[in-house]
Amino acid sequence: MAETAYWEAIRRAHDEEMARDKMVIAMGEDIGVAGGTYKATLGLYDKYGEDRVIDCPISENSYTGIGIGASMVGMRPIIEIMSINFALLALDTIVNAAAKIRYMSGGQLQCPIVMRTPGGTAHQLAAQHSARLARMFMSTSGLRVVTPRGPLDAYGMLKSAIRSNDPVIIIEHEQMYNLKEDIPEEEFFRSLEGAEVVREGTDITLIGYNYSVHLCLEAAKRLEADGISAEVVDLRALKPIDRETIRESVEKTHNVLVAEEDEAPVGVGSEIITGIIEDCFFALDSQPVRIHAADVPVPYNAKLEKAAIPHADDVYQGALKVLGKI
Amino acid sequence: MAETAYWEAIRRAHDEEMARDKMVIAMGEDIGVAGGTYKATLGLYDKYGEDRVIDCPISENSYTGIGIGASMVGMRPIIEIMSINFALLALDTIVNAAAKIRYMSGGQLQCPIVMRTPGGTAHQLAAQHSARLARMFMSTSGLRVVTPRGPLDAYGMLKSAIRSNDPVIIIEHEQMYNLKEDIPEEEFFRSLEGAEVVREGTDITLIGYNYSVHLCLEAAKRLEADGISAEVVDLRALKPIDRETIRESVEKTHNVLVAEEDEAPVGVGSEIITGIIEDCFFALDSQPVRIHAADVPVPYNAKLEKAAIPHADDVYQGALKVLGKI
Amino acid sequence: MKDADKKRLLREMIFFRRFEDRCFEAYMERKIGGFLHLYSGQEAVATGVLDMARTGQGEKNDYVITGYRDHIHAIKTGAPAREVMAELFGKETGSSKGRGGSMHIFDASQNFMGGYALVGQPFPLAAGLAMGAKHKGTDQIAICFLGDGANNQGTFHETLNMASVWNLPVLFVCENNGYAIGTHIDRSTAQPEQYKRVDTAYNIKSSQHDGMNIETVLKEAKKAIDYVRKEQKPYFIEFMTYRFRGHSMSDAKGYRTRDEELEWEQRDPIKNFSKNLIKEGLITEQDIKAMEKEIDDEIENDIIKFAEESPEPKVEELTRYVLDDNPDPRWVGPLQK
Amino acid sequence: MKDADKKRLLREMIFFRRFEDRCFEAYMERKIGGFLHLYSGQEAVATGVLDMARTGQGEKNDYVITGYRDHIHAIKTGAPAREVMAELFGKETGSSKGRGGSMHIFDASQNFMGGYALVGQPFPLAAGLAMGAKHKGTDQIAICFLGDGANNQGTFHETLNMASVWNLPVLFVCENNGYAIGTHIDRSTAQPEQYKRVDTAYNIKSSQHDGMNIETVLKEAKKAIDYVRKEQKPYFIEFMTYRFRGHSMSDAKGYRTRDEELEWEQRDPIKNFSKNLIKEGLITEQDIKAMEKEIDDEIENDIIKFAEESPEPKVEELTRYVLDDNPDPRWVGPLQK
Ligand SMILES: Cc1ncc(C[n+]2csc(CCOP(=O)(O)OP(=O)(O)O)c2C)c(N)n1
Ligand SMILES: Cc1ncc(C[n+]2csc(CCOP(=O)(O)OP(=O)(O)O)c2C)c(N)n1
Ligand SMILES: [Mg+2]
Ligand SMILES: [Mg+2]
Repeated sequence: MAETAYWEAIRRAHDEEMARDKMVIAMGEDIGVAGGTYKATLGLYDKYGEDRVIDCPISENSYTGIGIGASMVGMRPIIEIMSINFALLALDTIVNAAAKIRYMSGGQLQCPIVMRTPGGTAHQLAAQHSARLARMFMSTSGLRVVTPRGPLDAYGMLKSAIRSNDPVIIIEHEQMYNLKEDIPEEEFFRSLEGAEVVREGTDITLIGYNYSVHLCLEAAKRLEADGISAEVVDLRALKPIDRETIRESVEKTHNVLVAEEDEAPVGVGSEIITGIIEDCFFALDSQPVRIHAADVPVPYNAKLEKAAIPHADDVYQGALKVLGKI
Repeated sequence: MAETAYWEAIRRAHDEEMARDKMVIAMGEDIGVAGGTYKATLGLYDKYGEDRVIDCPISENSYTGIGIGASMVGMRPIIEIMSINFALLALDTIVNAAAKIRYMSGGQLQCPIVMRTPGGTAHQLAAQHSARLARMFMSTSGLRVVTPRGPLDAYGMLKSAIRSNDPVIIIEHEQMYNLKEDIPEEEFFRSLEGAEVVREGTDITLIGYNYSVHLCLEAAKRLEADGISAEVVDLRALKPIDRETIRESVEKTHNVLVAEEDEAPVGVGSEIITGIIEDCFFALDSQPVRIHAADVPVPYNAKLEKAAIPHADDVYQGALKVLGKI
Repeated sequence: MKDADKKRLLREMIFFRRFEDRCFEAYMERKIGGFLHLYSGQEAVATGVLDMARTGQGEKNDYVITGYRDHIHAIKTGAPAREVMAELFGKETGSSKGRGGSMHIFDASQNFMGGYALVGQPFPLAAGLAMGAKHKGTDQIAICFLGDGANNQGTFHETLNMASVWNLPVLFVCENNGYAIGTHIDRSTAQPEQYKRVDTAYNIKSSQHDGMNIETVLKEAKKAIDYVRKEQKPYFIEFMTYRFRGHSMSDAKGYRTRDEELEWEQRDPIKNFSKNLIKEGLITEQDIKAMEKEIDDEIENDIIKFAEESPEPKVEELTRYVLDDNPDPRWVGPLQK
Repeated sequence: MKDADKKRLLREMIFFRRFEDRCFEAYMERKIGGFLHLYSGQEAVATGVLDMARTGQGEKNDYVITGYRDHIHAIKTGAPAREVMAELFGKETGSSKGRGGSMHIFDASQNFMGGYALVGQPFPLAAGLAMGAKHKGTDQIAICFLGDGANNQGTFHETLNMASVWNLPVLFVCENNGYAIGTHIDRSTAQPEQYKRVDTAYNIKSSQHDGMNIETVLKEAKKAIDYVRKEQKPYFIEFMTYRFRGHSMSDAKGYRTRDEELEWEQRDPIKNFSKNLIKEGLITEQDIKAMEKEIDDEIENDIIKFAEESPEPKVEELTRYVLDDNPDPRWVGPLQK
């Protein structure tokens, strides 16, 4: 085991896969000479050369499209979009091309690209740099969408994503790149499917993904102090969603809260709650609650920003509400 | 009253507003000389000239952006995107610019554009021409999203949208342009907010929007023959959603189904159901059900296509399921 | 060019014209659904360019990609015509197993990498195919056919820039037929001479030629393809052409004059090439008549028959091909602790 | 140019440099958050161009729009410097009421139409502003500042084409500082001479000039602005310049050599203009020292003080400005039967 930061985990997965298979390449803005905004490709330009660690012009739509084209003939591009906000520029080629080519061609072709991008609010980056957008990808047939909550998944899911034959969107988070965790030194993979119970509990299920798992874990600690045993489920994958694990947990705790960082309405929270209603309506002892960001563009001012996005305390309060304690 | 087709209603709204205010212009591909793919601007090029009915090159992102820029200085552009599939190319300027400029500027500027576009499956147009995508717009703060179900709203909501100071996305439907209805000959407006009970009933609430309202109405007729009284609610606006009207209806019927044409997961259906869970969980006598398209890119073959999208019969069967009759 | 080649090319072009005519009929008979964009009038371009490309070698072929007006490009690249027709009929035996339809013909076995409905979307995909070929060290090139209208998309700019900076072996073939649906190029495009948009702006070699004359197309395409393959650099070639039919089936052609149409009909690539071959004494009017008869028989008795008689996809297979059918359990199996 | 103007321009540029320096400090003191992109080194461009634009007339000003490196463009267009600083401090008195921050300065009263964080997004917005001006029949023009990196976005291509076809009065000002964050232009751009990307390709007049010399900028900008206003056509002007600081605060500048930096520092627009004015006998070293002192005092005692002392937005107003505050009830009121 070695203590590894989130960004180092991503870098390690790149490095191992590029060393193994020369069809694996990395593409993105400032990922080469500069080593990547979040250092995900640090040093790889020197190691693998400019044909495999490709600095791209500011042309998100087309370099993503070029990656997709290359993937159709066997390459395995890992495309970094510097911020999920810029991914909207590439949405046509992701949603209308990568996600549909296998289907439209009757299974003859595939687009095994990986697109990595940080989604989420950081500190006062304002409306055009604080998008979350998980919802836009998870609602597209033909994509896989995963949201590693820490270095273990950041490494293991990227490894799996590179080898998967489907287009995989990996949503990272600007506030997690320095998060550290002990991870095995030998190679391993983490499934691109399946939610995970990251904390067992009996009174209420708190469901999160990506950064919001950490809000749930923090809230769970506070709830414990109040004598409430919270189970925390990390969705891990937003497409497909592991409804089975959610159902099992809800049938155990009978109470549920979903924490998403995205602005409601229409997103992870509503989908999870609806899935629960469909799968285990009668197991519920209380009204499910979703915690989400305010329905506003994210403001610059720090206090407004804080008010716009969810925090551990919101999850904590929400859980008390579910349980009728406030 | 005059019998009017959906496309004629849109055309009439354009015409009246352009006659009234020279700041109102229309932009889009083939809308001028050719009169528009669905005839929404037929004859207006001759009447108002090429500076006000502007044929655009195939540059969705930038002509939408030009419309937005023009709207910031007082113009009122009505932008036609020929098919919602192409709107993904313009998503950056809509979501990152139009929706956020008022907020980012602290209320100094506004973007009173209207974007009209047909979303929905028609007949065998295949995966790249059958997107629905309501979900992508209704989840964006700073936008208004409306979905006229017939000529009355098509005319009245477009009139209101043009005069509204907010960016309004109007989602039409390729299968509705020839739908006819009697509408008043004198000028009128229809609100950009508010759901509408389009059929009263007592046993179950069927919720639809745009084309799916018609599926609900058809199902309601069949249910009536079975002795079941179905209320049909047309959402009309997807952003903001009128949760009050939904709540009232559900508190009356205690049973609910939502019909959306979009592929689940994550969309209108999940949002509506979650809203109901939040607003009137304890009024429910049964598990809410959502009817939606299959989670696949839309196939070309007619039978596969039929299997991929929802029909009135699915709504009918779904309602029976809600009521425990099957 | 050998005489036999001339006759073969004439036959091919006639076949392509009649194939599209038959599609028109089948559409009227409601055998074909969706949008249908026919290639009549432009045959010399795809026929000439692809005759000079590497085809007939399966996965060693050059990569070909285009828009929605794709039947002929697919067939000329190597897709069996009966499978293309079966696709239009929505059959399981179709090029794309009935999932794609007219706008989305694919034949991966021949490196025909698809028809796409989003105007401008193929530009970057094509550059990516070229990047793949180059990376693998084969000497394949990518050939990207696109219309004059498509060149106004941002992807044109972004892709040409990267193709040039990265020296990608991709040939951009602009089929300039003067219209994007009903909008004339002069009303949409600041520089209507497409080849002038790329040389200085992207440091990409480019040229413009008559696209109604198969011999010109062959000659110029050969030079361009050789350049791309040898120099491992992009090239942009523009062919001036015209579509004889409407943009798609619903098009009333109100945006262009009968005079203009007649002028271009004078330049019909098939009529003129026929005349030349007759003049050269290679073929007679009667030979051509016989050829046409033979083609019509083939279309009817083989191609249409195959399409008609083929089975439809099974509804139970609706969700097949959304994702990888058989993924490795390590990447999508149950989570290891 | 009048002597008074020269002195005024020198003072302005010094002010702009010190303003940005003070922002740097305030960022280190954590008074400013988010991303902060400073303009040091490029002052001659915005100062020169906007000095020739129509400003100081409120809503009759020319429209100005740019990217995220926008403080100086805003101030020179007419936004009060204290409001810009208050914005950076996230205050209710800020240019954008604390909602926008450094990358999103707006001052509608001066037609400063905003700074945008999405690279390339302002191109079409600028053309739209120009369309609005033209439509209203005023003789305002739109001025769009953008970097060399932005020119690789599809919006550049799409917008320049439409601006040309529709004859929109928009001046595109390319501030070519050779880098997009850490990527040198030669590694991202097939035609690094930006002005050559537009003339033939879009039929737009263009030219390239020294952006480190305020007198050159003034002269060339005047010609370009006059052309755009009079001909009601777009123009593309490129200024060669350099940023003295990193791309943003987190930038270690590892991608460029100290030699290159020193070379450009020799061309510092403020130092050289100062030298010239001293040589011309218009000003002395001491005058400049005094000027700097005065500026620093103003920044500290007026601007920073204002920013510090201003109130923050009220949290209860979080959802204000998402939509129109007071829409007509006919469009958003209860449904009429
Ligand atoms: C992104 C996008 N925008 C618009 C359309 C609608 N559309 C289909 S074909 C076409 C015209 C394309 O013209 P051109 O590229 O010249 O090709 P041609 O049809 O002449 O062969 C348009 C606008 C589309 N399919 N995709
Ligand atoms: C659409 C988009 N892609 C990428 C970025 C990240 N980014 C911010 S500034 C920048 C470089 C822009 O370079 P240039 O246009 O030359 O302007 P400069 O910073 O040199 O003034 C990049 C890539 C962004 N903000 N928006
Ligand atoms: Mg054309
Ligand atoms: Mg730059």
